[in-house]
Amino acid sequence: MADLSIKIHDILFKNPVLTASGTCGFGKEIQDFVNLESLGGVVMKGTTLNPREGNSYPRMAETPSGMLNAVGLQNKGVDNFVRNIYPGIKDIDTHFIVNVNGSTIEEYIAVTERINELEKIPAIELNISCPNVKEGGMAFGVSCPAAEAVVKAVRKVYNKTLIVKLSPNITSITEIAKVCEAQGADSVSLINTLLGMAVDAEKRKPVLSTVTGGLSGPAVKPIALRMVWQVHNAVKIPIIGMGGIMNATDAIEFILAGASAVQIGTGIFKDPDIFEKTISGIESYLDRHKLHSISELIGKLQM
Amino acid sequence: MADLSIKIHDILFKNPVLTASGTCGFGKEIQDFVNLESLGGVVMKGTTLNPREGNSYPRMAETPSGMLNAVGLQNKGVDNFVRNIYPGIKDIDTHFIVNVNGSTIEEYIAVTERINELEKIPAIELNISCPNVKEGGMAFGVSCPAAEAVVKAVRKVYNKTLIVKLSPNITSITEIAKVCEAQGADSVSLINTLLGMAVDAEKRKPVLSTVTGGLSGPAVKPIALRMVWQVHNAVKIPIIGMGGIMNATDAIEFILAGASAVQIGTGIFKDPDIFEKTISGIESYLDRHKLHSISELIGKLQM
Amino acid sequence: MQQVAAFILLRNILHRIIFALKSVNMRKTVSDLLLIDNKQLNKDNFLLKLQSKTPLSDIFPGQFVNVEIKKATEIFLRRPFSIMDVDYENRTISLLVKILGRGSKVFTEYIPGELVSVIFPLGKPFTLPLPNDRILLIGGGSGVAPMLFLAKICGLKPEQVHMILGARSATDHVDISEYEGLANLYYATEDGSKGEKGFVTHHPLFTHQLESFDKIYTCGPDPMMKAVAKEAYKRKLFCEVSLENTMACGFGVCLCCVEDTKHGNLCVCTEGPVFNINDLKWQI
Amino acid sequence: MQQVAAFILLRNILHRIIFALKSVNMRKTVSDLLLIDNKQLNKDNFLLKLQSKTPLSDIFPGQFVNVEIKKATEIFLRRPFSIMDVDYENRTISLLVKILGRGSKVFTEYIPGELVSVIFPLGKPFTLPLPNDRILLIGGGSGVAPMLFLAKICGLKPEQVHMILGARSATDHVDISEYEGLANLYYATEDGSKGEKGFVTHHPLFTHQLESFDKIYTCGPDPMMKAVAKEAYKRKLFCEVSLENTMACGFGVCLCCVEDTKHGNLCVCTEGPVFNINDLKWQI
Ligand SMILES: Cc1cc2nc3c(=O)[nH]c(=O)nc-3n(C[C@H](O)[C@H](O)[C@H](O)COP(=O)(O)OP(=O)(O)OC[C@H]3O[C@@H](n4cnc5c(N)ncnc54)[C@H](O)[C@@H]3O)c2cc1C
Ligand SMILES: Cc1cc2nc3c(=O)[nH]c(=O)nc-3n(C[C@H](O)[C@H](O)[C@H](O)COP(=O)(O)OP(=O)(O)OC[C@H]3O[C@@H](n4cnc5c(N)ncnc54)[C@H](O)[C@@H]3O)c2cc1C
Ligand SMILES: Cc1cc2nc3c(=O)[nH]c(=O)nc-3n(C[C@H](O)[C@H](O)[C@H](O)COP(=O)(O)O)c2cc1C
Ligand SMILES: Cc1cc2nc3c(=O)[nH]c(=O)nc-3n(C[C@H](O)[C@H](O)[C@H](O)COP(=O)(O)O)c2cc1C
Ligand code: FES
Ligand code: FES
Repeated sequence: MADLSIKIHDILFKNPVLTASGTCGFGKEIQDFVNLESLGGVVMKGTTLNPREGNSYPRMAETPSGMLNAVGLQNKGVDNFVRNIYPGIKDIDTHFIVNVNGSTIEEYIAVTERINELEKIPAIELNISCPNVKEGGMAFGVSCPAAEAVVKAVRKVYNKTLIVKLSPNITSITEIAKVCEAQGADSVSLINTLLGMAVDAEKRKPVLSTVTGGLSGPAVKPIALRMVWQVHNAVKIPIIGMGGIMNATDAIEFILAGASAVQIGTGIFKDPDIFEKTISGIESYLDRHKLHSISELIGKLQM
Repeated sequence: MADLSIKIHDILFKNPVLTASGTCGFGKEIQDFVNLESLGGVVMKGTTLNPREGNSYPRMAETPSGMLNAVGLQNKGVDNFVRNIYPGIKDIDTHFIVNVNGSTIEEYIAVTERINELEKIPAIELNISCPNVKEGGMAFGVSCPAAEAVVKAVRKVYNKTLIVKLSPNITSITEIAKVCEAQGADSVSLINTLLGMAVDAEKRKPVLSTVTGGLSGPAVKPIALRMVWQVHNAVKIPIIGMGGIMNATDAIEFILAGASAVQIGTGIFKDPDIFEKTISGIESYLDRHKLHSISELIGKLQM
Repeated sequence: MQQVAAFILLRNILHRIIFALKSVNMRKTVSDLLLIDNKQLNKDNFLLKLQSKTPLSDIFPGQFVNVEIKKATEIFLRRPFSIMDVDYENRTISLLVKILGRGSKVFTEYIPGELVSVIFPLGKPFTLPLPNDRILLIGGGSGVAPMLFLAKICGLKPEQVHMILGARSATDHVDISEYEGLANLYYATEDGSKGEKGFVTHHPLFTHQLESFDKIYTCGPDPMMKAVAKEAYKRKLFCEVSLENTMACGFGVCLCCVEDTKHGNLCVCTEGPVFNINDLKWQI
Repeated sequence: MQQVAAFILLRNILHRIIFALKSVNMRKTVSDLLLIDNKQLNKDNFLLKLQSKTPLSDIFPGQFVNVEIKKATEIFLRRPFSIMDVDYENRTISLLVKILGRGSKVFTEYIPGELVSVIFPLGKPFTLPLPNDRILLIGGGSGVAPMLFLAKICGLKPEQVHMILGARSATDHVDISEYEGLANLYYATEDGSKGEKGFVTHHPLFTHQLESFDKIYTCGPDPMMKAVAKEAYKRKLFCEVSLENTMACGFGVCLCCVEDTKHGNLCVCTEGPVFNINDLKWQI
């Protein structure tokens, strides 16, 4: 049986399949469907310094093979995470990763410092790509100087694994990836959602309260694959790929394009069994192709 | 019965529905299905100075609610157009628009000058956004100085209606749109295809001979709508919107977001009757909503 | 009949105990259910019956399912529907599906024998009435589904249960004669073609006797529920409504379905769909 | 039988005249055809019969249809299939559909009575043989479909028509007994379970008698067609192949289906799918 484990910096993941931030809560919420210990890891809902109510309803629009969301980082703040959520997850045998957000560099630093204290959180995913907040978020992810500043600042206060989550709403994603690498990021994850919009023709109104929202799901997969492949050719740090993964075949496509691990987000809304199916599907793919480990696939696209 | 006509610069279109470049040949190819004279206009296949063979097969990959193409501007060159195609279309009662391409500014100018001589071509669509050619193409559409240079140069030699076709593979589409407006473009059309990629997991190879290709179809509609809306809020010149339009409702969504006209591309591959259905659908929408003309809808999204 | 009523009462009490013990933590599952019946009730409404291979867990009125509609090119997300009835013995659940758009349309075209992927049971149910309560159920459109389910398993005597059903016209009402023994049924139609003319809130039972009820439950179009809530709130009556905010996941992870409540943005799929009107920001 | 043959010959001659007159400019249409039959032939192959409301235009072997497969969430483009047979009287066309991926799978699950949107007739057909030609037809997999159609309407006497059908194993061969009177049929299977063991190009008729044929036609997997083309080319024999490049539109506007020929990139959907091997860059 093939070895599904992979390494991102100094963390060994059982398998390359993680939950994507904002789509599986803090893990506990999906326990009815998913044995959390069978996952490579759980990237939790975006966390900010202070509690946030997020944007007004409606926050969601279905689109062809995808959806727009405009949740806007609704969460109870990092204190609540440390006090009420961390104790409940710290003994579960998988890697829990905190998705760190902020409106200012100071906020990113403050959240990171709180998380740094938590023994059982081996990594943070620095979200510089949320398209659904007025301040911060994506603004940091679509400008090289801004990305440089925030990654540098966070790197200074964080000595565990630092993953930076990149925005696809950009002319050249490789430039941002290179900046993150240069500032000491241990890994980049991509893609966050694409800025999109939905219109209700009958009501002649935008569907979302915020007009625009973030596009995810299979619709974005070709764009995500292209970006993973581009970044793979541009940096040496490991890549965590995502965007529209619905099954093991999709996951393999990302790994071939250069991802060491993948995250699944929107897919769970359609099929809560998606993690189990994807992990076992990757296993049988490896067996069928007579491969001994995932590493034999990473970036191994034949040109 | 409502008035479907719209104006782009000094051209009056019977209705706001045009074919998108590269998806309906030069018009003649779809005559079995479509009465060309019922269309607002026909934007023809991308034309270059010299004949081009385009990229190697495979050039196409189906994706969720969309497709990737890597045709790469296969065409017989502007001379062939002038000699063999123009005579066959010039007496058809609709507006034929040439999609002008080049690897260098000189090539853009040379093609434009040839087209300028043709009495019955009222407009060109300057394609600075083709993602499938090695030189030129999108390179002009994702950098403000490059876009500025090519639009300026072409504007100098062309005094009919100049439409510039924008690329979505960019951080801020409004900046490019503003540059085009400042250089005298009469209209902008958007979006061209999004750079994407498809992987064949079984063969462990890219599906396309060119690795990456251009994504079109319903999958991109949310992104296209967002960009049309952004550009509508940034420039005063009329916008021609496109990207995933499959029916009248989709077309209305673009018009509400700010497009004066729309183009349909990939949609015809699925349904060759799409033009007829879309035009009559827009008509009944106007009637049902008791509107007298399209202009009452353009950009009229209630916020 | 009396035996049946006694049985229902017993089951209801049992349910209430189980429910309290589990504190609404019934395990959600995703499973392929077999469509065993699909009956068109009127122009837009269909009754679909789905059968599980395995025994059903306890299900309460107000809870819902989230259904994958695979057979249509253009549907991406699942579609939520309230549970209208449960038959534990035959392991079936019934749904009342009204054609609203593309997804509901295609779902009503499914043929018995086909498998449907369903996530259930989802959401928090209505608070069950106390044995001596006099209750008023108000259903509009497909909102009658959870009302009928509640009438059926609330365990009260028929004279304690009053139900007003609203629709645009007589032909929009579905046939619910099988519920006649369980409650006092009243109708309202906008065109007056069945029962009282006007909205449910124009029905004399509502306008004149509202305060005679201990609990009011409602499900239907937003304007209807808001009108009901307003009157109940004014009179400080117990009133629960079942919301239908659009959903992506249906099980509490996407945070898309939120309602702005007095306790902040709460997920309708997990904190609801049933809310006590005192928690909402509706009344003004 | 003789009458039938005479009739076919006549129709064939007529077709050839019409064909020449129209210079392959038969009008393409998109229409909803009624699926009237769907028969499973073996594990992966199905025979689907579609009926048109209006009379069919003339259709020739090698031409194809482009089918919309609406009933599956994940299919976006149409799928092309060769026309295997035409019944002008009953206005039906038959398709031989082999399950390859998602689209073909869902298509074979369609139930008689359903409507299918079809664009047809598409593409340039095989060159019909001359009255005295001795022809060899070589079909592999679903490539037998246009071969059978050609055998049926070529108007030659059965002794002039020889057909080798290749498959992996006997169980992959579809039953074509109804064609027995029209041609000499030979089989090849990779495992030897029916006819000669090996590929079609290992069949004695191919290895020893190839030069006795005036025209060779082939449709099937690329490696098979390439092997056939190579031998025919070496011997300067007339040989046409039918390509199956992936398509987006199927009617010549997207330029996605091109084959790199001696005349540059040509669209398989309009300049093909049938090509004379002399025009291709295959032989080396
Ligand atoms: C908890 C819950 C229980 C429900 N119970 C039932 C039930 O028992 N029976 C029943 O028939 N329906 C029920 N619904 C509503 C049902 O989910 C929608 O009718 C269905 O999702 C519409 O899908 P569609 O694809 O047909 O419509 P779409 O094509 O997606 O939409 C058509 C139009 O309706 C609007 N729309 C879609 N869904 C909603 C919604 N939830 N609220 C308001 N507007 C909407 C869209 O914006 C659009 O304008 C319930 C919804 C929820 C959240
Ligand atoms: C002119 C023409 C005539 C055809 N006639 C027939 C016919 O009579 N009967 C029949 O069964 N099939 C025929 N085919 C092939 C048929 O179109 C494909 O089998 C079908 O499109 C596959 O769709 P799918 O969704 O099942 O496979 P997908 O899920 O799209 O693909 C499954 C796998 O097959 C590959 N694939 C898909 N289509 C092709 C192709 N055209 N060539 C090579 N690889 C491909 C894909 O890359 C993928 O790896 C014909 C094709 C053409 C172009
Ligand atoms: C409802 C929703 C909420 C999300 N919230 C977050 C978030 O809090 N932080 C973050 O980094 N990404 C967030 N994302 C983005 C996802 O993590 C992921 O990057 C994106 O959805 C693409 O993957 P997918 O197509 O598999 O969903 C969210 C996505 C969705 C759909
Ligand atoms: C096969 C194909 C070929 C195309 N060729 C061109 C082209 O030559 N010039 C151009 O400006 N756009 C070209 N496009 C882009 C379309 O004109 C259009 O901008 C894009 O496809 C989005 O619209 P749609 O989703 O309706 O197809 C092409 C698109 C496709 C699918
Ligand atoms: S629908 Fe996802 S949280 Fe309610
Ligand atoms: S498939 Fe579009 S040109 Fe051939």
